[in-house]
Amino acid sequence: MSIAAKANALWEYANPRKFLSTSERVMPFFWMASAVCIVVGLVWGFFFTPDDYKQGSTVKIIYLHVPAALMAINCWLMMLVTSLVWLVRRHHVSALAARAAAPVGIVMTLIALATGAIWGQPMWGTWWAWDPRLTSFLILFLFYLGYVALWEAIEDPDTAADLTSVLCLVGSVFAILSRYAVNFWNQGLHQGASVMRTAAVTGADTEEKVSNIYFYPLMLCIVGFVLLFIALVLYRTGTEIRVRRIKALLARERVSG
Amino acid sequence: MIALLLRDLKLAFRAGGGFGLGLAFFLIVTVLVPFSVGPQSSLLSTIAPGVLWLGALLACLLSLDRLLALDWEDGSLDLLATAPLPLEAVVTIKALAHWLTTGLPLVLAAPFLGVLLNLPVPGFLWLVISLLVGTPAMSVIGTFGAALTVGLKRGGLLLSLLVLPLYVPTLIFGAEVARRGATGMETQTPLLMLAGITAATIALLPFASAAVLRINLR
Amino acid sequence: MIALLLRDLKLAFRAGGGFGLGLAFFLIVTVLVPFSVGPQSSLLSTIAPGVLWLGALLACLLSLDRLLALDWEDGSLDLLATAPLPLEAVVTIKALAHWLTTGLPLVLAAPFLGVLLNLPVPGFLWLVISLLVGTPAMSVIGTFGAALTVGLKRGGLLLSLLVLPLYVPTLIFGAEVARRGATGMETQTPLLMLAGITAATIALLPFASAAVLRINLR
Amino acid sequence: MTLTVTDLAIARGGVPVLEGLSFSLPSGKALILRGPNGIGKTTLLRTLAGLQPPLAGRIEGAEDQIAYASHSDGLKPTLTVVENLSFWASVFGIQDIQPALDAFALNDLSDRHAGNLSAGQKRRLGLARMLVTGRPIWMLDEPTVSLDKNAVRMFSDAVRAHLGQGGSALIATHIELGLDGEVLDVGLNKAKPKPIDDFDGGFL
Amino acid sequence: MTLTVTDLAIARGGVPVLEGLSFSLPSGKALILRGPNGIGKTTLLRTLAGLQPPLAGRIEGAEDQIAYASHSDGLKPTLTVVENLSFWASVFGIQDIQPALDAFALNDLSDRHAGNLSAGQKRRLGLARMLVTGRPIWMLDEPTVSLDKNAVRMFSDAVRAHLGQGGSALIATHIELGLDGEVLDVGLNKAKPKPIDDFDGGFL
Amino acid sequence: MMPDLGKYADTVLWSYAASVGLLMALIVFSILRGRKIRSEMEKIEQRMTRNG
Ligand code: HEM
Ligand SMILES: Nc1ncnc2c1ncn2[C@@H]1O[C@H](COP(=O)(O)OP(=O)(O)OP(=O)(O)O)[C@@H](O)[C@H]1O
Ligand SMILES: Nc1ncnc2c1ncn2[C@@H]1O[C@H](COP(=O)(O)OP(=O)(O)OP(=O)(O)O)[C@@H](O)[C@H]1O
Ligand SMILES: [Mg+2]
Ligand SMILES: [Mg+2]
Repeated sequence: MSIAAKANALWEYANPRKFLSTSERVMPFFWMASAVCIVVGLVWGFFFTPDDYKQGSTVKIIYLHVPAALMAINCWLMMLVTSLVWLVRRHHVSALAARAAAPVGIVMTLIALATGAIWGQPMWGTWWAWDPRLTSFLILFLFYLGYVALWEAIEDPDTAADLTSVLCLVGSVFAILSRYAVNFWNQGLHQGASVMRTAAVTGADTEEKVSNIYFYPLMLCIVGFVLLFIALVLYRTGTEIRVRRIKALLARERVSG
Repeated sequence: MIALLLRDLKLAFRAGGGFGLGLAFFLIVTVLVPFSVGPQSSLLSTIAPGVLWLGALLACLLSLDRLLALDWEDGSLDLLATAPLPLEAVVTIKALAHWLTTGLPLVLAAPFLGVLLNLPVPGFLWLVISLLVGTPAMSVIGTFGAALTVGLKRGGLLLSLLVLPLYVPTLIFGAEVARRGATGMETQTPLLMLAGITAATIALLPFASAAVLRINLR
Repeated sequence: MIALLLRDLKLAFRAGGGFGLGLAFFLIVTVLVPFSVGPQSSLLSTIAPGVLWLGALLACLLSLDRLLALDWEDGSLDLLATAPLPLEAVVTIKALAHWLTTGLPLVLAAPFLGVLLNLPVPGFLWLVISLLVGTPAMSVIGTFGAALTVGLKRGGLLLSLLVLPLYVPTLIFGAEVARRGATGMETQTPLLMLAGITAATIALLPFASAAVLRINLR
Repeated sequence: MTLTVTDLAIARGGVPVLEGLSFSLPSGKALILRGPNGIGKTTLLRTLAGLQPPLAGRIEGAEDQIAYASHSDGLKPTLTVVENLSFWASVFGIQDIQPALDAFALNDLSDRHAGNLSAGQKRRLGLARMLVTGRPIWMLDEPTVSLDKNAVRMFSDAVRAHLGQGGSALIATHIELGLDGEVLDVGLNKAKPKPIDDFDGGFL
Repeated sequence: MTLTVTDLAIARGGVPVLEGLSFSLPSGKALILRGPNGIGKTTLLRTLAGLQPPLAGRIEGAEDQIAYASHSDGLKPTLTVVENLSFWASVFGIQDIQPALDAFALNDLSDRHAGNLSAGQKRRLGLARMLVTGRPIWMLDEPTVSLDKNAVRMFSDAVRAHLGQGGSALIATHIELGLDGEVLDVGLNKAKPKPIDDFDGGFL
Repeated sequence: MMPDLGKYADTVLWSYAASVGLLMALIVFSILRGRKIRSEMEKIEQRMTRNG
């Protein structure tokens, strides 16, 4: 198959019926795999890793905090991509997937915020500090809220999809701007991003690296969260498709009846 | 009467009905304060009780303009005035519905926002108490203001202008309770004053609101 | 195009048209701050630049919901969309009219309100400059929000929710300029950033606003 | 149950518009109000409904007897047809909205949001509201605006049924409704400006 | 200058309402649009005016030729009659509003605020707006709502004059206007639902 | 079995409880709503194919 043909085959899944049947088939795998990864990762991390010399047993929070934080951002990215697809190709499934993902993103953001706040109490002596990373998460949370509120407020589904997509686009630009603004405004307390730095992975001995003992269970949890996210979004997109279909059917009944 | 209350609550919860948006505004004002005054936590915790009270007041204020104006625009208010319900009951129920959909959520959300502003620990209880006692007065006073401005196209900001001075006593005593509570001082006197204001407005203002509304309708 | 601008200005100045109400709101927020955080003048002068910026932002925000909604309700927007004016021009002019009737008065009033809050002397100049550079961005971003929510019955508070996160960068840099100015620090970097944001939003956002408006009209 | 109006004068926006109006509306009768645009028909109906005080004259038998339908319908766009109607029914203490739905063929639309109705459908809902008030005197301000022929017929049937049950109706309209009722042309009662230097009682 | 519509299908709120519409409207002619409440007349006019995209079909000769008057009049209550009218005139690049004032007898009202007009006076002002657009194709949605007989006559005179100057008009109405024009009953073009389990392309 | 969490036991347990609680709430809510919607759709589809 040529690349173009493959790309075309991909667009086929934008057909609601095809999407439903395919997702029904693959979803069990995602549910199972995510459950396995998360449970193994958490059990490993919780029961079988030592305490940190500085942070004590609180390091165990990292297995929830970091995956949730990553997914909170990635979820917005996914919504950005699907919104663009909707605006350009007008595949309904794409817009509905963005709608389905937003609440998941909200919950991920909430988990990151909650675990961070609980963690901050012993480490920094405060539940909340206006650290740039925390602040930008709060802003992200507001963006999610506005996005969902806009979806809820508009009745016509296509109009809602169009408007929320534009909001997602414009919002992304402003989210990045805010990130820089916040950085400029306050230099913070929060840990730098070391999981994703090569130094951490290759085990070079920097102060901030997450040592390998913590690294493997953490990786497992991250993978688990990604799989869980996929499963949830597939499932919820199916629900949104059906909601949309119900709406259309009822409207049709009205017209003909 | 129950029908009217239920309808107003239903309308508030429907899409675009405005429930939770007062809350969102409260959240956002609180979030913006550190951006504007800077992130030092000692400064923030000093001003926290005042900012939270001010934020709640503004959130309340902003939701006032939909309190009566929507019913005015689509003619419902004319029809209600000719219906077998005294106008005093109508404005009281409107105020109650406003409090249930705006004031109460603000009270419940305040402690969480207190965390963001590093509110000192003893302050939380007093913040909630003062808001719980103060917000009903804000709804009732707000209904009066809404009744005054109901005939005007987009009276929104004029409404704020009229109502804000009326809010001053409530704000002063309410914020005083919260501030004293946060610093561990005695709170009884301002709390009593606050409760007195609330009780008096609830007992008397609906009559003024109904009278004003009657004038505006003709 | 001029006709539209003139009409919008005329409407704003007419009774109930909303001119000066943003200003009044700004005044009242500033006046209420001492009531809520307490009257110590050192505390007030520390938070003065931030409070003034926040007050200006809220005043701007509150006047947004009449920016397009009135024209929508009485059908003018439908008619404008079928008139020989590109919708991009319409939204730009609307934003300009909003700035002239809301943003500009705020800039001019800010120094007087600064006095009320004991703003340090070097702060006045920088406050005015930062507001002058920042308020146009607020009008343009606000127009985008208004276009997004125009079809919704009283989208007022939803509008605030959507627009406020978009205001964050402007607020941060603007308040930073004012704060640094008040304490005699270097202001160039944040001022440049602020100007950059304003320029970029003015150049780009009207296209998004027009697109969104077109969607809402259909 | 007769509505009696004696020597009524009314004003709008501080300007007298009609004066010397006298008529009575006994039960079982309809009165059609006619007159050119801007003469004061809407103002008259608002005054009778008790929304504004008359300048002079007496209105008897109106207190709590009137159901008023103005140019706008008092519908909430986010409530469904049934919700809108049952709200008004319970305000007026009526239980059953089914007859009202039937009379204006709203059963098919019953779960639609009022905001998504066409102009004529909205109007039908607004008129159905009259049936759930249980009030004997109907005051209708241009009730058939936007209605198609079929809906106009539903409307006149509803009015006739109401009259048959001892109700009465005062209808301001510019078009022919096919109802037989007396016609009251208020064009003749246009308020005459008072002599200009009579500056005593008021300013007019 | 002929408006040609071929096999048009339109939808409102995501639901197809009319389909298979074809007609043409040459200059100098009026076309009267009829059909029961809720059939889709307003939707059709909005589509032709370019406010919403059609589902299918072609519209030719509409671009920048259409002046549209909807159910609502687009008047600012705080502007006077003359201010309202001259605003629209300058948007469309017309200088002289006097003919429009004359045609609808608005000279006496010219300094009144639009918000203080009666229902029929507002409507007259809304119709006068058509005269200051300078556009050849008028699309009018129930133009004579609230108008008295006299005003209806002014309106049909204005339309006739417009047709005489080579313009054309498409008028949705439920009542008789006394204009001679072809009648287009869209009741026959009601969209038929597609077979039920066609879930592929869209959701219907 | 239970590891010794030291003086931070509260902190760690609360964050686990909060996170797992939120996740579970999301999953349960999604599935309940999905079930409801699915059966609703099937009901409507059946009704409509029966009626034509
Ligand atoms: C309350 C809000 C908090 C939020 C929103 C938050 C957000 C984040 C984010 C987004 C990451 C991912 C960074 C990355 O890998 O790119 C992260 C990682 C991390 N956070 Fe937090 N955080 C919060 C509080 C805290 C607290 C209080 C602590 C502990 C003192 C903490 C410790 C960590 C650690 C150790 C990492 C891993 C850093 C790494 O090696 O990548 N966080 N947090
Ligand atoms: N809100 C108002 N303020 C001041 N004057 C008004 C107001 N509304 C209407 N008027 C004026 O009062 C007079 C009577 O208006 P009214 O609405 O009663 O007329 P109407 O007979 O109902 O006319 P129509 O048939 O056009 O509805 C008119 O001259 C009108 O211009
Ligand atoms: N905003 C809306 N959202 C969804 N559906 C709508 C909306 N407005 C109208 N409809 C529906 O679309 C269909 C067509 O409405 P339209 O307003 O075009 O009818 P119309 O022919 O103009 O009727 P009328 O003579 O009553 O004005 C109707 O069934 C109506 O219920
Ligand atoms: Mg009238
Ligand atoms: Mg119509």
